[in-house]
Amino acid sequence: MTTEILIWLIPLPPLLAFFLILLFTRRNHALSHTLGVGAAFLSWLLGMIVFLAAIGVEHLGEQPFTSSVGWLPLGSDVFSVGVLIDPLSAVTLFFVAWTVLMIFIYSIGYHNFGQPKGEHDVPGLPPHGANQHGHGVPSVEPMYARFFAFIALFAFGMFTLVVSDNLLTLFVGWEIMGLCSYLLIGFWYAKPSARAAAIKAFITTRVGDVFMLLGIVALYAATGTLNFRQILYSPELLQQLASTPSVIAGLSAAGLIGLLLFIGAVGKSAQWPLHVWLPDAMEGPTPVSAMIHAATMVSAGVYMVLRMFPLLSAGWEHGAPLNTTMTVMAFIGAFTALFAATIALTQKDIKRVLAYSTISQLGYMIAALGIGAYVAAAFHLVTHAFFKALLFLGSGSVIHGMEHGVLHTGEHIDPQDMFNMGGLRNRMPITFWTFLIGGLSLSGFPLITAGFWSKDEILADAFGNGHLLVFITLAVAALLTAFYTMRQITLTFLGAPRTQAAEHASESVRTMTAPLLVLAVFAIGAGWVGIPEHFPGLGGLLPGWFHEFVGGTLVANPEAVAFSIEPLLVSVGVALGGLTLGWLVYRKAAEADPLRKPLGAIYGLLENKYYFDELYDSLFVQPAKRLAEGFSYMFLDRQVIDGALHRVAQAGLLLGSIFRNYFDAPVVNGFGDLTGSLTQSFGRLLRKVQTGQVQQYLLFVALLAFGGLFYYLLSVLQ
Amino acid sequence: MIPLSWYLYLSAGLFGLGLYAVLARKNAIAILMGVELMLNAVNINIVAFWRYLTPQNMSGQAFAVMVFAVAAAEVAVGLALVISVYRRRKTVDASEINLMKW
Amino acid sequence: MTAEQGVFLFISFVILFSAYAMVTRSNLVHAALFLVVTLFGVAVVFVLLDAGFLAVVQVLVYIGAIAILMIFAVMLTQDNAAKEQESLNTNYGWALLLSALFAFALIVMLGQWQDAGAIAPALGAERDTVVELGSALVSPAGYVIPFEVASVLLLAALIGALVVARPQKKGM
Amino acid sequence: MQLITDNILALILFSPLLGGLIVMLLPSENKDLVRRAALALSLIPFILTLVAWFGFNASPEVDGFRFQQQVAWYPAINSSFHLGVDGLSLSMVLLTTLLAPAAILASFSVEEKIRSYMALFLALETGMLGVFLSLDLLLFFAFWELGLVPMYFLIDQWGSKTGERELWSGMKVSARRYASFKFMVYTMAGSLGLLLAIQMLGVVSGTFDMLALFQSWPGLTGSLFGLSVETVKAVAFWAFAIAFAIKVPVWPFHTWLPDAHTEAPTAGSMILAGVLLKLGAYGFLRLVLPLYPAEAEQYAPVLALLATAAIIFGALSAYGQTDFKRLVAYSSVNHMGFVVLGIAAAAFATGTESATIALNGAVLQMFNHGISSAAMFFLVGVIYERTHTRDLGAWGGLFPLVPVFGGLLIFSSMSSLGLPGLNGFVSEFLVVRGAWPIFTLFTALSMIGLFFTGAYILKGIASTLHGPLNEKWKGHLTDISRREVLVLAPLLVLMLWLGLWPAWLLSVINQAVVGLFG
Amino acid sequence: MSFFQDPVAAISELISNFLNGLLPQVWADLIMTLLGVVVVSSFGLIIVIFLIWVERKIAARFQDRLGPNRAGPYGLLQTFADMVKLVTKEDVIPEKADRLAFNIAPILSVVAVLLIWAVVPFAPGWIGTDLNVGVLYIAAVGSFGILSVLMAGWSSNNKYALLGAFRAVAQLISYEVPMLITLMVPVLLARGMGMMDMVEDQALWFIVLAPVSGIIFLVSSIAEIGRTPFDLLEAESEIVAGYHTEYTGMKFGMFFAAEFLHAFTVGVLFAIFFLGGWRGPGAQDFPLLGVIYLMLKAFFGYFIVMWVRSTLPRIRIDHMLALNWKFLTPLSLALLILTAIVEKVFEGHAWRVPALLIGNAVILILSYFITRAASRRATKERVTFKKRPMAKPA
Repeated sequence: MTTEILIWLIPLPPLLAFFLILLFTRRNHALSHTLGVGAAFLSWLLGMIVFLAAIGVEHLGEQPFTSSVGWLPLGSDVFSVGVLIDPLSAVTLFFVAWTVLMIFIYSIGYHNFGQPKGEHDVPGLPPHGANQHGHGVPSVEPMYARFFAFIALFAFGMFTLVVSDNLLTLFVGWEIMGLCSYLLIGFWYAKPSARAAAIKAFITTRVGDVFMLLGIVALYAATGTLNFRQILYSPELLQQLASTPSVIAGLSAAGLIGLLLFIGAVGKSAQWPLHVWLPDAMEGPTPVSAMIHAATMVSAGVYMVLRMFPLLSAGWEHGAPLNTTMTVMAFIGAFTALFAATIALTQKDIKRVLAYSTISQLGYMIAALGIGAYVAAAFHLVTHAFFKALLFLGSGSVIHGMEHGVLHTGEHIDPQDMFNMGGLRNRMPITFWTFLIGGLSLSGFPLITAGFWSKDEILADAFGNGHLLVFITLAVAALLTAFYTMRQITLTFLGAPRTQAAEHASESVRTMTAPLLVLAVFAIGAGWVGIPEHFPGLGGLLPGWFHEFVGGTLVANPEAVAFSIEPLLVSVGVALGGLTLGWLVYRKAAEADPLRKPLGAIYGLLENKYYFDELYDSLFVQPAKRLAEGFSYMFLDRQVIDGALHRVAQAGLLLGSIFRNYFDAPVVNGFGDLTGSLTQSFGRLLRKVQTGQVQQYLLFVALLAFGGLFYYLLSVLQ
Repeated sequence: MIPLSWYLYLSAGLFGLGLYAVLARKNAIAILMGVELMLNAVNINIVAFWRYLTPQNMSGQAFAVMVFAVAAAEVAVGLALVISVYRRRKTVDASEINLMKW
Repeated sequence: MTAEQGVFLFISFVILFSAYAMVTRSNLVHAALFLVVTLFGVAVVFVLLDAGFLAVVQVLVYIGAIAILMIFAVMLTQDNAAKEQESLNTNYGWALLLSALFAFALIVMLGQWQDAGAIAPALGAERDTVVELGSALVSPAGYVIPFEVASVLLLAALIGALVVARPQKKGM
Repeated sequence: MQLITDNILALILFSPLLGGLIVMLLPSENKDLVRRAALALSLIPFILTLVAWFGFNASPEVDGFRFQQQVAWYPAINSSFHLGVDGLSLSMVLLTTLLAPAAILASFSVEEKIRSYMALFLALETGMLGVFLSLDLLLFFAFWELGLVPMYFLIDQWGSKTGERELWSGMKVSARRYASFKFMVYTMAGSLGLLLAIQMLGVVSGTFDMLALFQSWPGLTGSLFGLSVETVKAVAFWAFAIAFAIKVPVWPFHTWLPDAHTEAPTAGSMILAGVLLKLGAYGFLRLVLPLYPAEAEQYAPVLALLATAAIIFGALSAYGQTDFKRLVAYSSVNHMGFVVLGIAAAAFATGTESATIALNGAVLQMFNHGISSAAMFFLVGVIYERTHTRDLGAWGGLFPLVPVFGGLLIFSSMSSLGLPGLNGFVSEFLVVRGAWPIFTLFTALSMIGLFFTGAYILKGIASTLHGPLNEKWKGHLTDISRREVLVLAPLLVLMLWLGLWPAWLLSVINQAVVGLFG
Repeated sequence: MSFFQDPVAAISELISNFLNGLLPQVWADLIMTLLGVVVVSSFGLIIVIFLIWVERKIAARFQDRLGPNRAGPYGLLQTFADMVKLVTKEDVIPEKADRLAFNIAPILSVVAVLLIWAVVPFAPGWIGTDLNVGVLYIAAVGSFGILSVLMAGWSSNNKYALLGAFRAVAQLISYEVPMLITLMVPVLLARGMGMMDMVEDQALWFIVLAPVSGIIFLVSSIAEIGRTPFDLLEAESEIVAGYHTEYTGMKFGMFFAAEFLHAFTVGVLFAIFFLGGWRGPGAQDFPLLGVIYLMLKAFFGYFIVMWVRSTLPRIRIDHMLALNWKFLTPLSLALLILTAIVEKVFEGHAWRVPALLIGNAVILILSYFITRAASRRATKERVTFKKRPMAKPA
C-alpha cells in the first residue's frame, strides 16, 4: 500500500512548486529555482523508490501497483481515477524523472543565474546581456522565476500522465503539457515569432487532441470505463470491440477508437502531417526544447500509443497481417522518419536539426509499433529520451557558449547557426565530448551506444517480421540520421572557428555541464539493459532484461524476434557509413553548405521543409479566418439573422404608425376630446354651488343623509 | 341590568350634539371637538353592540381601536391645519375661510 | 333599578350635560374641559361595558392626547383666553333643526327595533379580553391588516401634521 | 433558528429584493455607503444558500424536492406560491447567489446613479432566483419576466457609452439602446408563446403546480379543443422550446446575445452570461423534458442540430471578432451549445446511462460556464476600464505591464477553453461522452467548434498579452487592483476546485438528474 | 390564615364580616371599596409628609448642610410645621382668573398621582385593584397630571404661568413617549400588563434582562415629574415659578405634595417594573415583608432621583427636547424591537438571558457611536463666534 501512496505523491511536488513560485517567490530567483529543483528532486526520489520497488516485483505485469478513488458520481455508478505502475510506466517514470531533474538543474545555468541584470532587458524578450567592466557578459533572464514555475507545471503534467491508470487523467496531463508547451514556447512572448510558434504548437496539437477526446469518449461509451487494466487486459472485451462494426463502414469499433487516439498521438508526437509545430517550437529556451522534444511531451504521444497498443492492435496476433490501425501507424511512422530526416539534412540552426531528428526518431517508434514491435519501440523511447535530451542540452550549451562569444566580441551573428561555429571542441571540451556521445548514440554507433541497440532491435523486428518496406525506409532514415548528425558535429566542434564569436566562446558553467555528464552516462548505458540475449558475445551480460520486463506489460509477453545477422549488418553499415560520409563532406565546409550545389532544387525544397507551412496556411488557416469573419459573423449573423429581425421591426413600426394616424388620432382622441369639452361646460354650470363654506357643504350632506333616513323611517313605520 | 337600547339612546344623543357642534360652531377647533363627540358616540355603539350581540369574538373592540387610531390621526392633522391656517390668516373661523369657491 | 343602572344613568347624564355644555359654551377652553369630562364619562361607559382596555385607552388617547392638544391649539389660536365672541355661524338654525331631527329619528328607529331591550350575555369570568383583543389584532386570521393600515395611517398623520404645521421657510 | 431553516427558500428568494429596497433608502450622495451596503446585503442570500446547501441531502435514493414551501397565492386558478429545490435548481441558486456579490463588487467602479444601479441589481437577483426556486408555472413565468426588466435598464442606462448600430436605411441608434431593446423584445417575444402554453396547461389540468403537472400532463390523452392531444402538445412544446431556446440561446436565435453582452456594463455581462443564459437551459431541464418527454424525444434531433450549429458557428464567429468582449460573448453561444447538445441527447434517449451522463454534463457545464464566462467578462471589463477600448488590435504585449492580470486572464481563458484540470473540461467531456452514442455525427461535428474554441481563446490571449509591447500603454496601465482580484478569487478557486474535484457539485446534480430522469 | 402572617387581610376580613352583618351586599361592598381607597390614598399622603423631610435632609447632606433639625428630633416635625403654615395662609385667587379651572387644577394634580396607587401591588394580595391593563392605566391617569398643569397655567391668567404650562405640557407629553415605549419592554418580558403578574414574573429582576430600558424609564420619569435637570416648568430664573406661580396656601401645598408623591411613585414604579416589586425572601408567606421590600426598593429609586437632582444642573430646553426625540425615543424603540425579537426567537431557550444582555449592550454601543457622530457633525456645523479683542497690558 505504501508504494501506492508514494505513486500518488509523485506528481504533486512540481504542482506545489508551481503555485508557490507564482504566488510567493516571484521576486526571489534563488528561492524560486530552489523550489523548482527541489520539487523535481522530490519527484525524482519518489520515482526512483517506486521504480526500484517495481523492478523488485515478479511479474509486475500481472499485479501492478494500482490504487484509485471515485471522482465523478454519474448516475448510479461512479467514475474513478487512480494511479498505476506497471513495467511500461515504470521505465517511462525512470527516464522522465531523470531527464526532468537534469533539465531543471540545467535551466539554472542556462538562464544565467547569478549574472547581473541587463540594462535593456525586458520581460518577454531573451536577455540582451549586461555590460560588466568593459565587455559584455550574459545577463540573467528577467522572468527567471516564472520559467521555473512553468517547467514545474510541465513536469507535473508529465508525471500525472505517466502514473495515471486511465485515459482521462492521462489526457489531463497531456493537455496540461500542451498548455505548458504553449506558455514555454511563447516564453519570450514579445517576439512575434515566438508568439506565432506558441499558437501554432497549441493549435496543431489541439487538432490531434480533439480527435483523441472523441476517441476517449467513444472508448468510454463502448466499454463504460477508461481504466487501462479493465480495457486492455480483458481480451474478450477487445475481441468484442474488434468485431463490432463502427459508424464508419469497414472499420471496427476498436479500429475507429484506435485511429482517433492515434491521431491524438500524431499531433502530440509531431508525426506527419501534424509535424509542423515542432521545429518552430525551437523559439522557446533550449531547456524547454529539451523538455518538450526529448523527455516528455513528444514521448507522451508514443507512450500513449504504447499504452493503448493492445487496443490498437486488437484483432491482430503476432505474425498475422497488420490491421488497419497498425498499417496506418506503420506507414505514417516510417514516412515521417524518412521525411523528417531529409529535412534535417539542410537545416542551419543547430536546434532545428535536432528537432527534425526528433521527429524522425519518433517516426521510428511509431513505425515500430505499427509493425507490432512493442518492446523495441519502448526501448527506443527510453534511449532516445536520454540521448536526445543530452543533445538538446548540449546544443543549448553550445549556443550559450556562442552567445558568450557574441557578447564578448560584439559581432552581430546568429549564435545558433552552425555555419558560424566550428572548432568549439577546444573552447568547450565537456560539451564537445558529451555532445559527441549523444550524437553517436543518435546515429547508432555500434555496440557501445544506447541508440544502436534500440534502433537495431527495431530494424531487426521489421526485418524479422517481413515488413521489408518499413525496414528499408527506416534503414535509409538511419543512414541520413548518421549523416546529419556527423554534419552537425563536424560543423560545430571540428575544424577551425569560422567567426570571432566561435573563437571567444567559453565553456558553460557547472550547473549546465553536470547534467550533460549524467545524461551522457545514460546515453551509453541505457542501451545495455536491452541487449538481445542471442547477441553474439555481449548477449550474456544482461540477457534481454528490458525485453522481459517491459514485455510483461502485455497480456501475452511477445517473444523476442529471432536473432539474424542481416539487420545487424545493415544497421552497423548505415551508422558507420553515414558518420564517415558526413565527416568527409563537411570536414572542410566553409560559409556555404557543400550539399547545396549537388542537390540543387531539392536542396531548396528541403530547406523550406517541403513548403508545408505555406501549404497549410493557404489550405486551412486563411479559409478558416475568412469563414469566421466573413461568413459566420458578418454574413450569417449580421446580415441574414439580424437583417430578418430588422425587417420584422420595420414592419411593426409601419403597422404602428398606420394605427396611430388613421385610427387613434381621429377616432379615439376625437371622442375623448368631445367628452372632455362636454364635462367642462357642465362644470361651468354646476360650480355656483361652491360657496366655500365647509359647514354649508356639511349641511347639504346632512340634509341628504337625513332625507334618506327619514324615507327609511317612513317605510319602517308603515 | 342595563338594556342595550340605553346605550344606543345615549350615543344617539351624543351624536346629535356632536353633529350640531360640527354644523353650527364657527371655531374650527370647536368643529373638531364636535367630530370627537360623534366618534365617541360611534364607539359607544360599537362597543355596546359587541358586548351585547357578539361578545364571543373581539371584532367590536378591534373596530373601536381602529376608531381611536383614526380619531388621533384626524385630530393631529386637523389641528395642524388649523394652526397653519391661523398662522396665515390670523383666524380660525370656519365661515371666514372660504377662498375655495367659484 | 340596580346600582349598575344607577351608575349608568348618572354617567350618561354627566356625559350629555357636559357635551351640551361643550357645544354651547363660547369659551373654548371651558368647552375643551367639558369635552374632557364627556370623554371621561365615555370611558366609564366602556368600563360598564366590560371593555376595561378600551376605557383606559380612551383616557390615554382622548384625555391624555387629544383633549390636551385641543386646549393647546385653543391657547395658541386665541389671543386672549377670556375673550367672549359670537360662537355660532349664520345657519345654526338649520343645524339645530337637523341634528335634533337626526337624534330624534335615531331614537324613534331604536324604538321600532325589537331586540333593542336585549340584555348583555354573561361574559365568561375566565376570559381575558385584553389577551384576546391583542391576539385578534395581530393574528393574520384576525385584524392584522387593518391594524397595520391604522399604524400606517398614524405615521402618515404624524408626518403630515409636521409638514403642515411647520413654519413656512423659503423654498417650501 | 427554526424560523430560518423553515423558510430558507423564501428568505433566499426575497432577501435580495429587500436589500434593494434598503439600498434605495440610503443617501445617494454617499456612494461608498451604497456600494458597501449593497455588497453586504448581497452576501446574505449567499450565506443562506450555503446553509441550504449543507442542509441538502444529496443521496439519489430520496428523490424529489427539498425545503418545499407552499402558500396559497392565487387560489382562484389553483396557482400557489410553491417553492422547492432539487440538486439542479440548488446548484443554479448557488451559482446565482455566488455571482451576485462578485458582480456587485465588480461594479464598485460604477459612478453614476450607483444607488438605483445596485437596487436594480439586487432586484435582478431575486428575479433569477425566483425562476430557479419556483415550483409553480405561473410563479415561474412571473419571475422569468421579472428578470428582464432590471437587465434592460442596466444595459440601457449603464451600458457602454460609445458605439452605434446602423439599423436600416442609414438609421442609427446608440449601441446600448439597440442591444437592450433587442434583448428585451426578443426575450419577450419568446415568452409570449410560453405564457400562452402555460395558460393552456393550467386551463387543461386545472393546476399550475409543476409537481402535479409532471404527474398528469405527459400521460394526457384524448383530444383538446377539437385537436388531438398530440398536436396540442407539440405546439405547446415548441412554444416552451422556443422561449427557452431564445434565452439559452440556441443557434439561430442567438444574435441578441453578443449585442447585449457587449453593451452591458461589466457586472451586467457577468450576470447575463453567468446566470441569465442558464435560465433557458434550466427551463429545458425543469419543464420541457418532464412535461413533454415524447415530443422532446421526437424533436431532439432538431435541437441537437441547432446545438451543433451553435457550437460551430459560435466558435467561428468568436474567432472572427476583433472586439474582445464580443469574442467572449460568442464564446457563450459556443459553450451553451454544449449544454443544449447534452439536453437534446438526454431527451432523445431518456433513462439510458448516456442520457444521465449527458445531463450531468449539461448541468455541470451550465455551472462552469457561469463561473468562467463571468470571470472572462470581468477581466475584459478590467482591461476596458483601463484602456477604454475593446479592440484586440489596440493592445498587444501588455503582459509585462499587467503581469497579475495576465496570469489571471490566461487562467480563466484556459478554464473556458476546457483545459483538463480545470472545470470546463469535466463538463464538456461528460456532455460529449453522453452525446456520442446518441448523436454520433453531431458530436463529431461539434468537435470543430471545440477546436476553434482553442483558436479564439488563443487569439484573445495572444493579441492582448503577447507580442511586441504597444508603447502607447506604457505608464498608462495599472495592474489589476486588490478589489478586482477579490472579485475573481472565488471564481478562480472554483474553477480549479471543480476541475480537480467536481464530485461535491456533481453528486448534488446527479441526485436531481437521477431523481428526475433516471 | 393567621393574623400575624397577614394582618391586613385579617382585619379587612373582620370588617367586611361586620358590615355584611348589618348592611345589604351592595352597600357593604361599596363601603369596603371606599375604605380601601381611603387607606391606600392616605398611605400615600402620609408617606409624602415623611418624604419631604427625607428629601430635605438628604438634599442638605448633598449640599454639605445639616437640613431641618429644629422642630422635633432630627427636625422630623418640620414638615408638620410647614403644613400648618400652608393651611393657615390666605387663599388668594387672581380676579381675572378662571375660577372653575383654577380651583379644580390642584385637586386634579393630587388625584392624578393618587390614582396610580390604585394599582400598586404592595404585597401578594395587597393591591387596590389588579387591572389586567395596569400599565396602561398608569400611563392614562398620568395624563390627568398634565391636564391639571395646563388648567392651572391657563386659568391663573398669568403669562409666566401660561409659559410654564406650555413648557410643562411640551415636556410631559414628549417624555411620555419613551416612557410608554420602555414600559412595553417589561410588559413583553412579563407577557402581561397586570401589575401583579408583572411582579410575579420577576423571578429574575427585569433590570437584569433590560438594563437600558430601566435607565431610560428612570430618566424619562424624572422628566415626567419635572425634577432637575428637567425642572424647566418651574425654572425660577426664567418663569417665576411656572404654572403654579399664582397659587398660595393649601392649593400650592397640593401641587407641592403631588410633586413629591409623584417622585416617590416613580421610585415605586421603577421598583415594580424593574426591581421585582415586593419580591424578596419570605414575602410570599409574610406579605408585610413584601411591603417593606417594596418600600426599600422604592426608596432606592427615589434616592437616585434626589441624587441626580442635587448633582446635575438644569439643561436647556432644546437640549431637553433633543435628548428626548433624538436619543431616548429611538433608543427605546430599538430596545423594544430587540426585546420582541429575542423573546420570540429564543423563546424558552437557554440563551434568552445572554441574548437579551448582549442585545442591550450592542444597541447601547451603537447608539453611543451614532450620537457621537451626530454630535461631531453638530460641532462642525456650529458657527464659531468672532474672537473678542483682549485687553492687553499697556
